[in-house]
Amino acid sequence: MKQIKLVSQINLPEVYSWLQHPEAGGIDLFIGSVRNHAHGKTVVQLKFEGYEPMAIRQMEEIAAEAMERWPIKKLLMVHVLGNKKVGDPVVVIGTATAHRNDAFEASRYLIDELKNRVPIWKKEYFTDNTVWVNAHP
Amino acid sequence: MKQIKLVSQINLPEVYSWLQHPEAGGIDLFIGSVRNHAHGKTVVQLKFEGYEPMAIRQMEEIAAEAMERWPIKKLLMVHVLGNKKVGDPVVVIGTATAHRNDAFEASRYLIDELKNRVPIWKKEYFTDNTVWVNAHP
Amino acid sequence: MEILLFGISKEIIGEQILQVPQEARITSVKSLKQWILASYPEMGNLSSFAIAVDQEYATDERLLAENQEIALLPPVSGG
Amino acid sequence: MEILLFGISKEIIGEQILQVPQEARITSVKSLKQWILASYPEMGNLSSFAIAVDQEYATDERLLAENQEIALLPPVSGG
Repeated sequence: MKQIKLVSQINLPEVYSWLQHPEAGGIDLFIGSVRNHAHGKTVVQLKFEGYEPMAIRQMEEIAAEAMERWPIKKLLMVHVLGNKKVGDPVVVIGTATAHRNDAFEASRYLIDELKNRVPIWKKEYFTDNTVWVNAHP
Repeated sequence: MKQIKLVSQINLPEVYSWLQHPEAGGIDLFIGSVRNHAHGKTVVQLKFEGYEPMAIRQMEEIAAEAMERWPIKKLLMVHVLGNKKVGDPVVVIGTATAHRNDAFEASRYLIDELKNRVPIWKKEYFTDNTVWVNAHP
Repeated sequence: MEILLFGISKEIIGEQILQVPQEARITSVKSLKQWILASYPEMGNLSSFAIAVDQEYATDERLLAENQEIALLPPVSGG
Repeated sequence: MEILLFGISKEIIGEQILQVPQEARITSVKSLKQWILASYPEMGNLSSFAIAVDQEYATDERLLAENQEIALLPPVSGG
């Protein structure tokens, strides 16, 4: 079973309760947030923009790849869109598997591929200006 | 910073909020629970017993090893003791790091070593009898 | 031909949607990329950009036709 | 000499704490393990067991003395 969505806010207790499965001995949750500085400057706010239908399709594809490689009971990928404060959770990846190593490996694959392929863009607001992350070499 | 403890019940929102750190871009949480069957039989209840002071010492040692190997901003290891129902979280490992791969690797090390070395014993109550897990070959 | 824009490409091009004139005679992803770089040289400062056709990443060889949903994707930075 | 018991070893030995008589002349972890196996043969059915001295795992060569906290640890199964 999988749950893939774009939301304005991440609800962790809901995430954990959805991931529970009677045959899963381990749940791995990866929660990404944004650090308070980048390039030596202070980030004051953030905005995530997505190409929503394609982002969902890419997340579905990545999830399908993971479910082919690892015996996953439950898989969750949730990303936020919109304005966020530093420290807010912006992405959560969750996998429930019978054996814990599968959960670690699958979650790592899911977050790595999400960062590589899912069309979502982060804009960082520094005290002096704004920057679209990754845009420049 | 690290938090290591034995508790009667795991509180996940508290765990997550303790793990937040302004310089951490990623938090990996591993949550272990007990499956509803083992050896083809149905587990109805569980009990965890610990050699408490030594369990804490072992967890502290494992945590110190991990903090030497990976740049960890926050590290948490919490294990329950006492009676539990199938599906209840029984152990939670959490790491907050600047870079996500460190969090995945450190969490995996922590749970693997906890399962190897920390003096805690699980008793499974089946419908027909009880078994101390791992006791027999 | 209309191209959906996201992130920094909206700022560089100054539009939400890029209208590519028929005279540009775009037939493939490759020719679209070349036209974009010629028309908006600042796009060349990006580390890279991709084209999506019907919500999937498209290779340079992909031919473009009517009724496709085409998007210009600057380097992603989710997560 | 008193040995703290945990898990299945409490059930096999039938006590919370195992009293080892002075006559057993236990001087090392190795001799303690041998005495336990001789006195409670069912302990030999365990896949293994460890001895902790002062809350640390002890090797077979470790010498035992007065005032140490000694514990018998069946195979752990936390997590």
